[in-house]
Amino acid sequence: MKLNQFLKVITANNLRSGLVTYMTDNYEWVSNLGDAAVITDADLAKAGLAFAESQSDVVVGAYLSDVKQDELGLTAIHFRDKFRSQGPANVTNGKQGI
Amino acid sequence: MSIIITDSGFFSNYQDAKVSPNHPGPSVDLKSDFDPKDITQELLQARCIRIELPSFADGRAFTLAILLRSHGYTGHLRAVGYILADQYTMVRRSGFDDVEISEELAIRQPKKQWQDRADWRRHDYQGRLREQTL
Amino acid sequence: MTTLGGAAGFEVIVGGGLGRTPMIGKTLREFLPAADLLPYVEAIVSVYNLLGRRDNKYKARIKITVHENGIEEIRARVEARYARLKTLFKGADQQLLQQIEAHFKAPEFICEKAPEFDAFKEESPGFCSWVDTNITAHKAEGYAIVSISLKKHGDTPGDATAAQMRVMSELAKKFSHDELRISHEQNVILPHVHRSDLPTVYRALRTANLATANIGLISDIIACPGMDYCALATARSIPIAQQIATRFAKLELEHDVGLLKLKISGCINACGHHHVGHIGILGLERAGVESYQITLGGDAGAEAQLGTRAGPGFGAKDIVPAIERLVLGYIELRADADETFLQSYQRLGAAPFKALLYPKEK
Amino acid sequence: MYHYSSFDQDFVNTRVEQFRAQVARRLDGSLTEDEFKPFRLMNGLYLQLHAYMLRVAIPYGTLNSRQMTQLAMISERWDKGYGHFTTRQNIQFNWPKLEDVPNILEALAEVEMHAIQTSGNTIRNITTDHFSGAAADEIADPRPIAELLRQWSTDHPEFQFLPRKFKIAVTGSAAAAPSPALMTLVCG
Repeated sequence: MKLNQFLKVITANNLRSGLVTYMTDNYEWVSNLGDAAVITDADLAKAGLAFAESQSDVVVGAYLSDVKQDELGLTAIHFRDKFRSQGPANVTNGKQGI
Repeated sequence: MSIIITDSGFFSNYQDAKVSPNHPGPSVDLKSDFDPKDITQELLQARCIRIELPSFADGRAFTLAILLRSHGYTGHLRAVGYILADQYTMVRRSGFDDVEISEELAIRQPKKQWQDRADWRRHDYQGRLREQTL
Repeated sequence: MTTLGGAAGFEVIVGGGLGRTPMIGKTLREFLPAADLLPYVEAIVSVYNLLGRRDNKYKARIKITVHENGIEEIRARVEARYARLKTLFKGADQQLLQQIEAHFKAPEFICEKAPEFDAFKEESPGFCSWVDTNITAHKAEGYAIVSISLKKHGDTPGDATAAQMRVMSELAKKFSHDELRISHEQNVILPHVHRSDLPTVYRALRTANLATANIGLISDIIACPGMDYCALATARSIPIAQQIATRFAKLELEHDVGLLKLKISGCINACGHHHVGHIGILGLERAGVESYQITLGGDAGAEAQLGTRAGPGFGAKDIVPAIERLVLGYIELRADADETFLQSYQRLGAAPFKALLYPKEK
Repeated sequence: MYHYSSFDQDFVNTRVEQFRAQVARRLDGSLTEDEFKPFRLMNGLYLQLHAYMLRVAIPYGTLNSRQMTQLAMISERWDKGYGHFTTRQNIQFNWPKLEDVPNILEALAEVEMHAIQTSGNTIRNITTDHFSGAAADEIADPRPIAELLRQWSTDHPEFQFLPRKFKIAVTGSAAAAPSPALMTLVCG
């Protein structure tokens, strides 16, 4: 499935809470995929990931995740990343309802 | 420059074990993939045997130290390389006399972290099970 | 020589294990005297520590070490190491064992004939089927072993709420000599319940949604957390287990189907033990979507048997209908109502069951 | 039901404080994630898809009512009010926070429980038949042997960094044992 457009977000798990988190435009971390920075350039993605990996006192296991933009907004392309953004299916208190 | 760590703390200019009558052999360095079949009488005469841990997550050196002691080696036994303070108890219990790490690694692992584990005979389930009586 | 309350020693088996390359263990030693347990096990792990592969974590488990070096080579090294280690154990371990055994003295059982609670049976038909499936014979007369099912249809297999844990704790204190067990199939056990207390225990369990009478049935599914929780998973397991259980609850066929171990793993590490399920389901990723392969004929009993793959995987929407075709088809194929799914499979072989799963190819 | 000796209790209490210090060293940066990970795993703490997961040992699957009640409290106080019982006779909490784990381990130690070696490349929780000591066809209760093996394998200096995890099971029931007078010891 060739990506016509290069669209990625930077995601990781928060070191203290372990919860899924996404990097924003101003290099902060949020829990909602919808608020993540959408990166359209490979070099920018590389630089952003390097920055995320340097923040080892904030996040763990940062990686680039493919996303697509459509009328539903921002959604992850791989089903694993979709589940990560939605939370487990069997817990009624929803996505990381803390 | 490397740091030698013993029960009593950090030493940067530690004199290696002096030659003693029953250990006339030279100091020997072993890698973690050393095959116990190669434990010879000559090796057991070594003044000091240094076993290298390429990574703290590679636990073969602990078995090698135990085997050397079990074959009767009474010389100086040193664990060298990538070792963390949290491993000091298991290093000493496996028969090593002390630890040698780089200065750089020692910076991230100040003396206190090693001293916290210098009392390595306490809480020793395995030692307790090998006694004559409980 | 100390005996273990009746057993003289051990048969030592090594190298068994499920996971990505499942293997049946091999006998390392036919007989190990009870007193030599610790030096011998220490010898096994010590040999493994040097011999096990550290270049590839998928080939590092001892079952691969045994497979690659051969059981004879392993035995020679273990016996040599054991000979040296044996001299280091001078008796304290056996003394400790005796002290430990005192902690496990059986509770005082009040062994007198238990009532057949016929009256209660009429009043509560649910109680009858619960006694059929969730009660196991106890060694003391008048007692029973109660299996509490954590597999209520539609729930997450193996999960219990805090409230349910407190109910189980209370029941253990009052009716099971203050003892509970966790089973290998994600259920909880009250090991020593006097039969006269069964109705009271059943009623208490029912109020806490813990009285599902399905131990050993198709809805008593072992499922690993899968991709809902596990970082290593390649597909989800929990929703599949929930859908299969609710489907068969609707069909009201479980008790008729009888003993059927269905186990689901969300990746090839096989934490759901799918290889030894009568029916196993393995969740993988194929072409960017979840795909579920079915294995048949596995058995975790004494004659351990690894299941064989039935054919290509099913999509997330097709796996439950496939299981339904398979089980309904079994009911037609079985010799009589007492022949379990596994027995039918062993009698008939894979072909008729594959035909049920892949009707087009018949 | 095995009850801790003072030796066992001192060991578990010390181990909790050791892990508390390891968490502090990870947070202050003196331990990298790669260095912290094995020690986190050896104390039962995984990082899963959505959150950390703490796997608590239930040795040979045996619990008393006080311990089960404590697990209920833990699930409410530090998790989302539920626990997951596993096929290897453990219980897993799915949403603990890294900084709370030392306190959770302390609460477990209060009722003679722990999460030591439920993960990591070391000898794991020893499992036995879940009907041990009760089953009609059992020749001998293997749980005392499992407890002896648990103590022997706890913090064994030679076996904390094995090539991979090592699992031991002991069965005593006639159904599994090939000949009546033997127990079966399975190493995998």
